[in-house]
Amino acid sequence: MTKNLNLWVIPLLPLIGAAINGLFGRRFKNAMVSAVALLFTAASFGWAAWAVWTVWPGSGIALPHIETLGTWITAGTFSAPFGFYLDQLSMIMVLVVTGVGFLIHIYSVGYMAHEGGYYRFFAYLNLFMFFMLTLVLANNYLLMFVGWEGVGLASYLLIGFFFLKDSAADAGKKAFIVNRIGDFAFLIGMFLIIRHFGSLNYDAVFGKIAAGHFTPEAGWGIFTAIALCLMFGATGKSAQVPLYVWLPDAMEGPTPVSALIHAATMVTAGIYMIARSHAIFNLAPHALQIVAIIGCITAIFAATMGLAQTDIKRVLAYSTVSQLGYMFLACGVAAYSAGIFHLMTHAFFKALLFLGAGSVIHAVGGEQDMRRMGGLRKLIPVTFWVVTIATIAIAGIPPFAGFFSKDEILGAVFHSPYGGPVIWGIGVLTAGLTSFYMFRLWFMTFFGELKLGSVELGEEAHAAKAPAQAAHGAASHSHGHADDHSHGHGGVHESPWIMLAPLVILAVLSFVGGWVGVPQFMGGHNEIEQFLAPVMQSGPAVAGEAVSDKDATTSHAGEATPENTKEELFLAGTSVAAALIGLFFAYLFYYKSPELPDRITSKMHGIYMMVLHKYYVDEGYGAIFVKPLLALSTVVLWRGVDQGVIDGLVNGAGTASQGVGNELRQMQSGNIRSYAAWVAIGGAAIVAYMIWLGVTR
Amino acid sequence: MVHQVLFIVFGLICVAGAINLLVQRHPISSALSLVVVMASLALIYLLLGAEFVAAIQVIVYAGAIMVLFVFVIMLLNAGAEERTRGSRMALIVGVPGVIILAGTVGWMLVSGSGRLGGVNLVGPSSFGETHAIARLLFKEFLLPFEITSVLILIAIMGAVVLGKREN
Amino acid sequence: MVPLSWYLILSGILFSLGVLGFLLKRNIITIFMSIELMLNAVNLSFVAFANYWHTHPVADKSIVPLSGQVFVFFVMVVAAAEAAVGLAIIIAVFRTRETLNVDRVNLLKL
Amino acid sequence: MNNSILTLVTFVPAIGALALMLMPRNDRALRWAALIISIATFAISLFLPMYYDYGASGFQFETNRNWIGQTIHYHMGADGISMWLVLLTTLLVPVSVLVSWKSIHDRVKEFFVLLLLLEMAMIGVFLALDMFLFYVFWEATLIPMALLIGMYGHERRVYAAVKFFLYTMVASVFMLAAIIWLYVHTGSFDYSVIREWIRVSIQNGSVSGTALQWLFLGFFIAFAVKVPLFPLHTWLPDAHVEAPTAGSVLLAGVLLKMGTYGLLRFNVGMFPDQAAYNSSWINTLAVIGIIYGALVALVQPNLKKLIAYSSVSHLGFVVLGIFSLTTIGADGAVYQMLNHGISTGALFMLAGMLYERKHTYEFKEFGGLATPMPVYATFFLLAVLSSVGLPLLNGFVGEFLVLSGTFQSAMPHAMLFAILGSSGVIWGACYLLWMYQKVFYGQIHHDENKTLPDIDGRERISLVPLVVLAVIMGVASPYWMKSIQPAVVSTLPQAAGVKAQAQKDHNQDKPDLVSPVLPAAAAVPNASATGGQK
Repeated sequence: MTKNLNLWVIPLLPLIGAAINGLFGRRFKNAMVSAVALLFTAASFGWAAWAVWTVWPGSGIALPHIETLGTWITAGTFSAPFGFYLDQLSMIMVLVVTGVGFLIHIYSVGYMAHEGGYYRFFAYLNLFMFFMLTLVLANNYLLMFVGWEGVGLASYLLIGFFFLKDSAADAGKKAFIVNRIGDFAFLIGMFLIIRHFGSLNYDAVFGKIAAGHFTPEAGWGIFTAIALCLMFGATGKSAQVPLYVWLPDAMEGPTPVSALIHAATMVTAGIYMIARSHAIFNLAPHALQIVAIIGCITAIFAATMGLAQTDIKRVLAYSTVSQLGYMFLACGVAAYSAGIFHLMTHAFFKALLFLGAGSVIHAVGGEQDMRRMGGLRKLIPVTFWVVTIATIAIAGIPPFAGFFSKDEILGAVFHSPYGGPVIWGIGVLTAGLTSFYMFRLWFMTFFGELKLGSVELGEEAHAAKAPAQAAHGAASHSHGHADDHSHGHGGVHESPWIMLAPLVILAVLSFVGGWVGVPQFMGGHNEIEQFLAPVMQSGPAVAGEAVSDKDATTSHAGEATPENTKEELFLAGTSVAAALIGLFFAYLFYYKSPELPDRITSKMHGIYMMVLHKYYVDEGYGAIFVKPLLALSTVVLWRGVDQGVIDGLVNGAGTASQGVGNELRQMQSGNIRSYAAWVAIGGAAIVAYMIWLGVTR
Repeated sequence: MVHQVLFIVFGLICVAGAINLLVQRHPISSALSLVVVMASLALIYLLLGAEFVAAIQVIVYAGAIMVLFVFVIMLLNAGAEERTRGSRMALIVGVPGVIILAGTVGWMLVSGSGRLGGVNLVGPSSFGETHAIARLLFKEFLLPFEITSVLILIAIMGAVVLGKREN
Repeated sequence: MVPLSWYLILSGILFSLGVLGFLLKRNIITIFMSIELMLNAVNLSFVAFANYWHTHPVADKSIVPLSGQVFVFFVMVVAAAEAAVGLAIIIAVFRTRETLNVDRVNLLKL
Repeated sequence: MNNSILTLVTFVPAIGALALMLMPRNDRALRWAALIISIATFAISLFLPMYYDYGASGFQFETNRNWIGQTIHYHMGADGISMWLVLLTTLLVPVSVLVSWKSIHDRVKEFFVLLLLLEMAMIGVFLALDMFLFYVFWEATLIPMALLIGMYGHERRVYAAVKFFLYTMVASVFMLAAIIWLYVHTGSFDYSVIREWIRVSIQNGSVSGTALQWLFLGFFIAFAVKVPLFPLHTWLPDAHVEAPTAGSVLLAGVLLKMGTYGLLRFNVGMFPDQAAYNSSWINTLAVIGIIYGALVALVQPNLKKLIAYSSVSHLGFVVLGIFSLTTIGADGAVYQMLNHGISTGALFMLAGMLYERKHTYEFKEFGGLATPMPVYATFFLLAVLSSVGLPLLNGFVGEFLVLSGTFQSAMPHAMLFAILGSSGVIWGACYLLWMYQKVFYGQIHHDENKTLPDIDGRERISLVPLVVLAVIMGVASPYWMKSIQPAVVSTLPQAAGVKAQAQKDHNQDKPDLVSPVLPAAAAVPNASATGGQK
């Protein structure tokens, strides 16, 4: 008995919230705006929870649960419905999106209290929720593409929220265009799917694959093509190596935006898409190999860049890119459930870190540079403890969530043919680097002497960094640098409870989150793995690696054979060790002898500058793609072809006819003798012609 | 044989007159040289047995038209031509034009002369008698004859109108 | 027996001289006379052909040998008419422009 | 069976124009009269979708009377494609009347008379089924448009008007030659008679392939200039920059569609084999148009020129869709025609409103306008997003169908064209967002920008229908597809229709993946007479 869950209500509620705030928000007071926003997000979360609860595996309702509302596009042989698809994977995603989203909404009420354009912010936030939920709940690739581009639009609007600042507007535009490049590849992937499966609906596509018509060898060309296109689309959205450049710049947006979009939900869309189309990826072993490699490169690459950053949000941004690299790596080795598990835990502690950083910035009046912070431990205790939990979680130290999900991935990588010890080694190294830069952030912000707190610094930060003084919209309030208002100059103080409550909840989740997936050899029975099993096993097993995938899960779920556990324990041990080493170095560099890092950086100046300037990738992209493109289109295309060639021809025809006319005018010179001459010539010509006729005939 | 000698003599006179027409600066002398040309032509017509035409030539052309010309020259008291360096255009276009014309016609005639064959001196009154011409004129060519009369009438009226001095 | 081509050559020469006169001379009357010369050259070839057809009869009945001479007659008529009207025009031109030099008669010059 | 609805729709604006001429020169009354007439026309044209029989696929509401002697008929009819284009026209005219409320203050009467005459001619083009009548209306659109540009434009208006006029006139002469050639051979001007004659004569080989090829080119050149296809497009930016706002809206909204409508109806409809035969180089031009138009738009210093080049790029998609000769592609092309009319019409109106305030289109005069004019900025953002092709807005549906149709088309190199075409998606985002940022974001550099008035009631009324329609067409596209689909299937060569059917079966039963990526392309019919479609 399929109960009609009206899944379409979940995405619709935030859309209504966005519409109300968008259209009438100008006239509402802030309280009313936040009330509308929170109400609709909460309702959506409630409905989602209810839907998940009713469809929970034990409830007898067959999963995946599909509801179609009506056809959206139909032409010729192709049609795409408004369809919604609920199965274990989308259950997790919908809960994470609405849950974390709701917490961040609460947080932003406090955070954005003094910002201008309050209604605009919440309208965009709700709009983002609508698109993200459409993406997660869609039952076909086209509707997912709607969500896909929609979140791109929402991130464009939210990153460019402080549009008075050119850097924010540029960052927003950069994000949208880079995402669009990814969407281009996704579009091609969809066309390939239409061409070979006739439809984009998941059940149709996966049904045909599951029907076993395809042996990996026979159709590998097509599947690799589709998988690669989808993968390239995912790199655009989840900021992987070639297309990650937009994420660090996206920090121009307000911090809650970074937390929601660039940590918890949007960037994970790519991972969700790959996990969702695992059936295709499983049949394209080469594509999986590439996914793994890209994931690994991104992880290590971003981690190194995170080391040198001084801006607190940039560090977190690079850490997000690095963690996404982990998830990509997990998907690359076909351990999709491990990827999703890490996605979930990452959503908790990364959102917490961003919000924590936000409350730190909020406390110190808009200051983002870590070098200017220090010794805030006692001034903002709650934030301190919450950020500590998150930092330990992300570093991957056992009882916390991060350890379990990261270890799950590293374990899967070690066993999988696509992973292998080399990539596993890089993974562990990245884990070490992660813990190093996270604790670096931790020490620099909360320990050391109190550089902050004095009024002058607030002033100096205010003056030095506050270019945008222009009155902003209705708010008469003058504008601090970046996103934060210079809170009252009374020095450092703890954020209001409305901001801290979500932090505490997230902290609990970061702590508890990991226990869902405790692996066998540690006594747990990895509930999340079993929970996702029906989804992940529905497609064909990964080509040529069927066994290990099975045994990876069986060894986890199955009996804890002695040599199996010993090996697993060894793996877990190394990753914990890496985390602790990172902690120690951070402690050494930034707590015991703060001058040490300067000495090291002065020695390895070249490398340090490289890393500081993010390997000059942005400038490289600019020089390779953007400038030549602009030059080409200005000089060659517009001036050259358009005005030069084509207009030249057209106007040339005009002037040519004038010239000929002018020449002919000479004949009518009015001089009788020239007329006589022309008559004579005419006569001669006729005579000559007649002679010629006579001769030739 | 006689025919050739006479032909050459009168031909040369004719050409000399024509050249003189060009060379002379004063119109009256070129008019007179034209009269010489016309007379020599009349004689050539006689050579070809066209007595009536020769007579008409002398009477109409030499007698009437040339007299008219001389009369007008006298009337207008036209002086000698000025040496205007004038349009060199005529030189540039005229001379080569004429050369081409003469050249082609000449080449044509010379190359074609073989096929044409000769014409011989015709005895008196065996060919171009007036009555034959008259019969021809008033039978086959009656219509052109009437038209030419109308033409003459119009010409006269034209001349009168143009010549009249508005007073 | 004089070959017909000689007559035609003579007529060609006269005609060319007429054209030369027509192009080179500056006095309108002289130009007019060279036109007359051209007409006479044509008459000559008419008569020459008339005689030629008489002595070498042509199969095609439509050519009447004597028609050459009748044509000469018509040419003369036209020449006379033309001379009359032409001279009247010249007089009219002279009356208005006081010159016979053809280069000055250029009201049409732009 | 002579249904007079079509004659009514076509000639009400003409009668209105006549009435306007007789009215005294009171500007206010003239404006209101013009508005009422155009809204009346729109109301009448609404009867078409109401009484349209969605089952039948042929021409409906047909009226066929003798016009000149027995051979030239006044034969009008509407099918799925032309009906919606007529509605687009009758929608855009009242909107352009509203937009030119304040911007036209001298010679107001002539302006509105020309506008209504233009509307009559445009509707006539879409409804005419007699080739002679079609040509008459085709030329009739030139005169009012050229006058509109010439009399009411900006600095270089005369140059632009003459260029526009000559470009179209010279090209359509070739079409006239082709029409006459066909008349001589078939004895009639009627579209379906000619189409039938061509089909039959191909079968029995009585007409040579080269003749058909020349006819195809004759029609093609006339429509390619109007579309505008790549090398023949330079008249568009000049005409747009110099035209008054109303002129631009109608020029972009409807006149460009006459070109693509002609390509679909006449080039593909009457010469299916030649369409397949020439599809590769035409598609190349279309793809070049897409990328070239976008790249050049990227660097335009002038707002209206940017929008003009964006039209070149968008219509490249339409031509790509038409010459993919697949049902999906052609459906998408027709739908994209309607979308482009709405989104670019809106963009031009917004540019016009900015011109009323700033009297210039140069970007350096704008900057940071979002602060003084937030409502205007929102409308502009919606128009930009619809033009960029954001899902749930109308642009996406058209573009997606065109590209997926081209992707599956049997024409040679179709997949390459589709991939290059879909790169247009990126360029579209680049230049439109670049423009949006230059106009709306960042600091306000010019002081007078601070006090710019936001858009007032009248301007909002003219924008709301277009924006609402953009959203509705993005979400509820099956309503339109229901009527477009049969019309397209009957226009496209049967082989394509059959192939689309085969494609469907091919997917349904056993999707053998081993089949080469490009199913055996329709054997490119050699130029010889008998080389008909397999």
